[in-house]
Amino acid sequence: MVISPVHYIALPLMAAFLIPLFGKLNKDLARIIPGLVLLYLSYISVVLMNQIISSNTIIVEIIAGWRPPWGINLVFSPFTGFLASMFSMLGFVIWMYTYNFKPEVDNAQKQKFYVLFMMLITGATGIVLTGDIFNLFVFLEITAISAYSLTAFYRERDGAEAAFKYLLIGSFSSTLILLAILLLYTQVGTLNMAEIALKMPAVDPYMKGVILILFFVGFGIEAEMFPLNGWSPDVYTQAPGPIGAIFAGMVVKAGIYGLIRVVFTLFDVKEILPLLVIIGMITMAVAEVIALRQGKLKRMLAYSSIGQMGLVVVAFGIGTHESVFAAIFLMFNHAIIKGMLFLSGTYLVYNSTEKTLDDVDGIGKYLPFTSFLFALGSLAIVGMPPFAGFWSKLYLLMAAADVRLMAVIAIILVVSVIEIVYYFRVIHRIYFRERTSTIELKIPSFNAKSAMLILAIIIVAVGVYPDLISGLIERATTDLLDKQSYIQSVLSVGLK
Amino acid sequence: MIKQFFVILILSIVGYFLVDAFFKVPFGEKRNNVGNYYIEKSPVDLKVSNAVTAIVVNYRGFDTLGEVTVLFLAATGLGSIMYRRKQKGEKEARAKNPSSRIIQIGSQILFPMIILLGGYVFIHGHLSPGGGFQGGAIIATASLLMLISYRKFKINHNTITWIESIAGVVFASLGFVGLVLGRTFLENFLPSGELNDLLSGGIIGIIYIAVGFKVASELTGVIDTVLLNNRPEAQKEN
Amino acid sequence: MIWLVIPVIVLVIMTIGAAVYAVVSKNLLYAVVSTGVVSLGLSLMFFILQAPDVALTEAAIGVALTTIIFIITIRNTTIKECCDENKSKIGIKKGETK
Amino acid sequence: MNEFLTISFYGTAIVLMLIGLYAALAKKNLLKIVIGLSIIDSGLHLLFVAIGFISNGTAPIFSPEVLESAQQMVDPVPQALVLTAIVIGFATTAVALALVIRLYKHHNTAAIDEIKNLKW
Repeated sequence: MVISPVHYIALPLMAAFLIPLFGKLNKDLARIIPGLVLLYLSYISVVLMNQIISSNTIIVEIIAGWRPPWGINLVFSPFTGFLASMFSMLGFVIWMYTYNFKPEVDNAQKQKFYVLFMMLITGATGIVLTGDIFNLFVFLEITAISAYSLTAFYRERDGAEAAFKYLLIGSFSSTLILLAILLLYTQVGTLNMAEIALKMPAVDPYMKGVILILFFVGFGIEAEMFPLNGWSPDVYTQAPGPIGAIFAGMVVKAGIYGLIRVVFTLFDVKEILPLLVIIGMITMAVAEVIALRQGKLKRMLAYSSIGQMGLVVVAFGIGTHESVFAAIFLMFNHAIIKGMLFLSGTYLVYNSTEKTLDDVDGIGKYLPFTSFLFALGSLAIVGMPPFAGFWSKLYLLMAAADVRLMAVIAIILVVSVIEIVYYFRVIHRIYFRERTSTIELKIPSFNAKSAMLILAIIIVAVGVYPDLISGLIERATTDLLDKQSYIQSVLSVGLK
Repeated sequence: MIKQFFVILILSIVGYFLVDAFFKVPFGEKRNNVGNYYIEKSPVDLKVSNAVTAIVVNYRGFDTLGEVTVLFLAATGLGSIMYRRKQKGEKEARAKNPSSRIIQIGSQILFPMIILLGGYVFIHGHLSPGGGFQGGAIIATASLLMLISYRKFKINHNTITWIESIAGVVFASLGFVGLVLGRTFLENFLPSGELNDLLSGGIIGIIYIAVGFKVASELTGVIDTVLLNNRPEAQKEN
Repeated sequence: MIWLVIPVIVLVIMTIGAAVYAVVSKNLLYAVVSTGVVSLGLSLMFFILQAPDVALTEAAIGVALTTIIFIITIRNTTIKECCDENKSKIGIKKGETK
Repeated sequence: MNEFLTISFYGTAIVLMLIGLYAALAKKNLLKIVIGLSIIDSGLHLLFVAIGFISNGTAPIFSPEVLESAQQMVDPVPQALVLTAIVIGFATTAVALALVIRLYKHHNTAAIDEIKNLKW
């Protein structure tokens, strides 16, 4: 069987259907299969990325034998492929982390956890890869349903409340997106994104505006944009720790991808870009100020995550080649750094019920490895020089300076100072205070440690030598901004 | 008070834009879109009389795979949300009161008929209205009827898991066979047959049967989870 | 086409009326059954709109299964919308230990 | 005639969506909120099917007699999309109701005012 992008979707689905059966044979199989699937997907990511980078093409895969616009197609381009590869590899690392996480959970529950876990990643990957707008909606729902269930996974927390809130606002989001798809279909008569982009100039401007607003709000909810992000801190707090890492690393990224794909490819409305900058700035400023006031570790990380998403949207909104480059770099950095912060932060407050910042006082002596990685992640996310976060912020500031957006630069710098304050406060608590809480600490298992270590190594490696990744990101930027070649390569596939 | 005001404000804004946008879309007129292609091609290429089925299962079959997955995830997620450790000595939960004899006998007669109807609907999905989802839902209704009327009617979760998994695997494997034999995932690799023939449409019929079994078992599982996992506590309250 | 006028009017009134009742009714069981009626009206409208597949789906899933899950949920929670009183008409007590 | 149908179908769909939205936003009871979401979905589905309709059209199903009448068939694409949307809506509703049951068991109430462990 030839390696092709459809494996990203079909294999995890097959595995998800099989897990209940294999779970009957051996209870450990249900945990191992997702790891094997994600490992295989990481492998094909390398192969496919190599293929498209070396041959300088885009892989467009037809499904069910009908070429676009009649059938559904998957597009594996430098941009989508980069995100899909990132999701699979990060997913594999998080799987390593979850393997012995909370051994006291019942086996039946573990099995469900792994099915939902794998489908959450698959849904996010599908959103990124698909070339059909309704198919994107279906993957969005796959992601959403797994996310609701995983948020409510622990009975002893208030997960159900957070999940209900998430479900409520998520349903609004999907209703809006569905309405937008319907209106779009009446206007252009097709659901294929490339053909929509091709036919878009002929659409009545008023309708265009309405559709764009519907998409904008719908995906804005998924991408945690202000003021529709009230659900996300609760979800991050109540969901199991590794799931928080997936939300920050993949689900939000998929929401941003939807927003960006709609704005950059589907529509030819350039007037929306300043709006992206404004919304992003408000999101960033509000979230970081709230993060400063948080007394709970995971809530702080969640607000910081929202703030970073605002930064990404600002970077996309500036719209030049350099700023989009910075935006994609930021997405990558945020995925690995915030992923690591969630993974290590979870162990810092493992047995605490309230998970407040008081619980991490003086923990550096007792959990040296985890604390060190958390501190490293904190330094990286605020943009300290030898780490990955530094470069993306630098590129963004340079891009903003190029187009003379001084207000943006000022706000980004102020926000960075706020970030430094609250992250350093945590580091201070970890290393320079005496431990007062009596909660029993949990030593991370070997695989959790190695998962965190892998992410830490990537953070340092990219920080020291950004060219490791910047070549790929450069190609991804060119690919995202080159709308004509996207349309061309999708619509010409399968033509003899 | 402020909340009421906001609600009314939101409602009027949303309502205004919906009315304004959708009443600009002409009603009942023929439009130039991909739908025309499907109507013209599905009886010719696929030999499927029901164009909706052709779209759902073949042209946009990938959506359907995703949709089946959503249902599967809902069943899984529901199980995880409602999960309770079985306490020692806890008896299998039952309905509080047995139903009347009329209902019992009625459902006994209806049960096979509904199952038969459901089966008919999903086997003939490519010829007449209906298909896997409808048929599966109808079958789930039948098992619901039995659950309501008989105290002792128990759904075997093992069987449900098996049916669900095998049906899902059949669907996904057909996709992979298409990838191997043809060129693309879910490609129709079987001969299309004759229009309006039961065996027409290549893999469409097989997929819809798999979908039917899967949907039926998933919906039954959903209902059973909600019903069973709550009875004991409900009884405690009374 | 003209013969459609009366059934359409009836269906529209039935659907919207049931939806309004579902929202205002204080008894959740009535509200849920009205939601089922909305689905039923919708299902008939789908037949008028020449969508038999959708009508079948809506009838099986919207009318039957959704309503049933709602009813099971009510059975396990509470039947009243608000919690001022301690007794409901149907006789399910709840929440006295508040 | 056409105007009448336009107003009845588009109108019903939009009114249903607004009623559902009102319930989801203004009601304090968890079940009422879920009912609201379900009504929004219903309105949306009606809108989809109404968009695909053609005056004097027939259902997109071929039988030997109407093989030639492809020109008179309603658009099958929105119908196919609605099939997907209905099933997805059911899945969402089921998960929402499971959450309602759990919240009720935990707090012994279904009023959102009293379920406030997290900030709303």
